[in-house]
Amino acid sequence: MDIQKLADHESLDLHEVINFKTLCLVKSKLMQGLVFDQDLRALMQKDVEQSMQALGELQAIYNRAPFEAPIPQSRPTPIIN
Amino acid sequence: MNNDYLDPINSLHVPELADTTFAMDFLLRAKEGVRNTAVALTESASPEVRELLRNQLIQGIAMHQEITELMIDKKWFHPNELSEQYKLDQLSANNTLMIGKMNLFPVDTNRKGMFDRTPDEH
Amino acid sequence: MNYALHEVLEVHEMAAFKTNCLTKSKTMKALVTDKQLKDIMQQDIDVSTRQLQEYASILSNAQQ
Amino acid sequence: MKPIIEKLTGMNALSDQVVAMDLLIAAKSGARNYAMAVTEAGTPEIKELLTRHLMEALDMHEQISAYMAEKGWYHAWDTNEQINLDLNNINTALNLTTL
Repeated sequence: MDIQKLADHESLDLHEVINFKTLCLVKSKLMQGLVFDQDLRALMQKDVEQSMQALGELQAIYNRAPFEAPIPQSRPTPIIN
Repeated sequence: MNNDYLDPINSLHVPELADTTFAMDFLLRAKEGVRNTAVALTESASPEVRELLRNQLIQGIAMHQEITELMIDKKWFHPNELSEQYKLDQLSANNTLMIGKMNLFPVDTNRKGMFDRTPDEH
Repeated sequence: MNYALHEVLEVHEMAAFKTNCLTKSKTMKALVTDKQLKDIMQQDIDVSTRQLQEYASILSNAQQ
Repeated sequence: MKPIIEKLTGMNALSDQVVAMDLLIAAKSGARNYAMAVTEAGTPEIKELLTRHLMEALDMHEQISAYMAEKGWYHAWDTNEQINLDLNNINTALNLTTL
């Protein structure tokens, strides 16, 4: 047993959490351009900063998933032409 | 209000409407985040993963609290006065239904042509 | 009462769940042989007892 | 006392393993229920209480899963081994005589 690797089930849950966090981060970032209230905007910015930190930490630990693989430069299947 | 998205009468109260919607979205995301993290915690076995998720769970709960307080403060959310909340719910549902009926993007939204080559290729 | 309705309902929900857990832990502890497991269960009983007392005080506050 | 109860109730399958599993599932669903409840609470007092209880449920879950892993009743890192164990448990449960 390789102690560095994560268990299957926790890796799958990390997958869920990472995708959710990514969506949250992008929403909090982009919605700042749409909100009017500056207090709300400030709180969203705080969320962006916290989420970036959290996402970085999650990525670092996700590296140890049993199905870890080399990361390509961009999405493998282009949608244009 | 009418269904013409270019009619200036429709821009009345838009800031309040927009902010309540975005704040509600933010609140729901924070809520779901806490729940997701807790579920992931009960599935994790590695101490490092548990440690990380537990910290993020605590942070998530704190963020949820802050959003709740902000929304109560701004009168966008009334957890203690259910009939106030009821009015808001119905109003925002009505307004959103109206937006749903608008023809917001009448022209073709395919912008792929803007991305198909680098500037040097011209 | 100064609590919102939905939180009182949540507390009620958790209290019901915890009552169930405590009852089960208390009865099942008698059937367990392993010392270590007995200890963990006793700990669960202690913590659950305290938690239930806390719920009871909130719920009685919430009663009008 | 245990053998007597087992004889009386026919529950000699109610081993420590089953009890521990029950405790694990209770801790797990407890933690999930708490997470739901925390995000419904608005009053700081109730929220703090529920957050504390959530952390306690997570501690209990951690403790009981470590205990079960130590006993070999829970194989977090070896899915195949865990499946074998599950199949065994399923058979034990299926072969239980009902009272």
